[in-house]
Amino acid sequence: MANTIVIKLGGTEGVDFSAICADAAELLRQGRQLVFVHGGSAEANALGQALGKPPKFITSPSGYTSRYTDRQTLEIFLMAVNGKVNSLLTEQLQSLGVNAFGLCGLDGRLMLAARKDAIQSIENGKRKIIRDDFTGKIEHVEAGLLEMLLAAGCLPVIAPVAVSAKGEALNVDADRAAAMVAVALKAETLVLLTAAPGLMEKFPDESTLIHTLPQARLSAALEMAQGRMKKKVLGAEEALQGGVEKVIIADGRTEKPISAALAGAGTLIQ
Amino acid sequence: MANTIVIKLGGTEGVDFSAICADAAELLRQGRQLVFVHGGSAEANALGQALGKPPKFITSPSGYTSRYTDRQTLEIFLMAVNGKVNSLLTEQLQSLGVNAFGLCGLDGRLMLAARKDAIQSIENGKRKIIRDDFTGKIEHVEAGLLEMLLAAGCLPVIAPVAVSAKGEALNVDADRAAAMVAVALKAETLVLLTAAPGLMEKFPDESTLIHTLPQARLSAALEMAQGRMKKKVLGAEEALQGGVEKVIIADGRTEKPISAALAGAGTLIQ
Amino acid sequence: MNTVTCTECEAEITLTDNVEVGEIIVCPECGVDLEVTGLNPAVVQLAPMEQEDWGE
Amino acid sequence: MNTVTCTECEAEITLTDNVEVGEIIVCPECGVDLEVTGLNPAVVQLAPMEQEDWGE
Ligand SMILES: [Zn+2]
Ligand SMILES: [Zn+2]
Repeated sequence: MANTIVIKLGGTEGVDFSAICADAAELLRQGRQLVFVHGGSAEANALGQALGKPPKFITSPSGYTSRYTDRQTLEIFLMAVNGKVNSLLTEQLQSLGVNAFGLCGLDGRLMLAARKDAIQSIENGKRKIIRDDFTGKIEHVEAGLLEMLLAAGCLPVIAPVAVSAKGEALNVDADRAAAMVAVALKAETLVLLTAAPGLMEKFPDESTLIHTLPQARLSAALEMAQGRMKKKVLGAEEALQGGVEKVIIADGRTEKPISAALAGAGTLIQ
Repeated sequence: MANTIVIKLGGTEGVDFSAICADAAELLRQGRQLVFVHGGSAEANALGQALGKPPKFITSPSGYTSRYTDRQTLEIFLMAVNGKVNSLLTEQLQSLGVNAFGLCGLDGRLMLAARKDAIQSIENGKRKIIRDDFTGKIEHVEAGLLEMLLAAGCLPVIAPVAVSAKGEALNVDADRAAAMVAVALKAETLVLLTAAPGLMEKFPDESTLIHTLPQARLSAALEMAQGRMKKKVLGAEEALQGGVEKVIIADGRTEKPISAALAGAGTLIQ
Repeated sequence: MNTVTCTECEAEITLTDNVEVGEIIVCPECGVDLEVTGLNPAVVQLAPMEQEDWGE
Repeated sequence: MNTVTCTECEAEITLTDNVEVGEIIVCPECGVDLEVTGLNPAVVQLAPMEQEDWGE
């Protein structure tokens, strides 16, 4: 839908959820159609710590770092992401008079993902394969469900959980989930809110903020991006390739973060 | 909808979720329309214990015992009930090929409740009022949302969380939530699955199982019922008064608990 | 010494020194339950009725 | 002593005594990565490719 804006809210990187929610309420009054996708890895890590099950990261032989999501970690992830972040965000929007509707990829098979079949790790100098990992890569988003909720006057609030072909719950990356949702809805704009003013030429020097980036330069930007920003650039690339008109990576710590992004703040990629 | 059956699944009272899910899959193949409502107080208590915030119960001057749900307890309740019980039940149904859709009363304002404004308690011999309690009594169920999900081929799985007029999340009783859902949907049957064979004349003597109970005898049954069973009888009364044809209180620990209840097991109230 | 006026019968009630906000006192004249909602100055209102448990 | 056959080049490979299920060995003939999926009897299969992180 040409009028639709998909907004990804970062976890707890200093991003101001209440400012984002208030801004969303205003944009809805102006007739915009919004969909939220949120993260939650920081909340999941904190809950895991509190329950004596700290997050486990695995570095592969060639240097990729993966969060290892075994069954117990998956259940903690579901409690933190579906039960805390999603429910509290939905509550916050409801208290502002916005008819939010929280859901995740399990619900009505909203987001179908391929389960990662193996992780390589190094233990005591040996290369080993770990197979009980519950992470996935989204392959299909059931746009009809979201369109049904939008038509019912709801603002869908989506948690980064998908369902496998076998019906298992999977931890998925929220930036890339937001990109896949934007593509499925044929959204006009994807806004990735984060705790930085946008993409920077020389991170973390904010004076090197990139204001506009043509799609053709994305692969160069991917080389340049640091840490979590890499996933945002990947998400931006997937969204544009899938037909989304523009992607904005913008600051989620400001007064009216969505409106500011739409008015030109952050990095516009198209 | 005349064909609809609302099923309440008890928390962790020995009720066999996998048998219930398998039975539901079979009933759906036979053309039945189902809605699940689940509990979760035991899961919430366990999570609270693990996080150093054990459940707090308050006894009022005249002897009512209430679970005290302050803000922190509410957040633990949301994690346990929305994030764990609801997500895992939805996952289990999805893995059986049932297109389950998990939601709670916050989502699209599915269940609107009055927030309890005060609890009376006795502390050091003084009678006191506690006002930061987040429990509620359901006043409205938005049937249209459930009908929309049913029409989309989904099995709604509802967590016992409602929204207040101000948009706050509230802990609500699952038996009575199930009754309100059944009334709103004009369901034919409400099945309350529990860890007992049904209502007993002399609890816990199972040989005194009551097979049928006319609606007129419900107030007498309410006097007789013990503990949690009181809420089920209250729920049954609310459902019948609201136009549900029959309520069955039946054993959730058996092979095919729903089919058995429909075939005459448990206590039939009508 | 804190005094309050009963909201039901307008009796003057003297509060004890150790009274707390949130405490329920009984009016000695009419017997109604009053909730102490403030102490400086002292304020009372009709106490909410007792209710059964609503939550899960 | 456990021996296995490379699934790619059919070379006979002798496993060391301390080999574990899940371990990746490299075929000395063709250089492919093989995952040990069983030990009694010893079985290997082509190891899955390394992948970037997928989760949140
Ligand atoms: Zn008085
Ligand atoms: Zn070989």
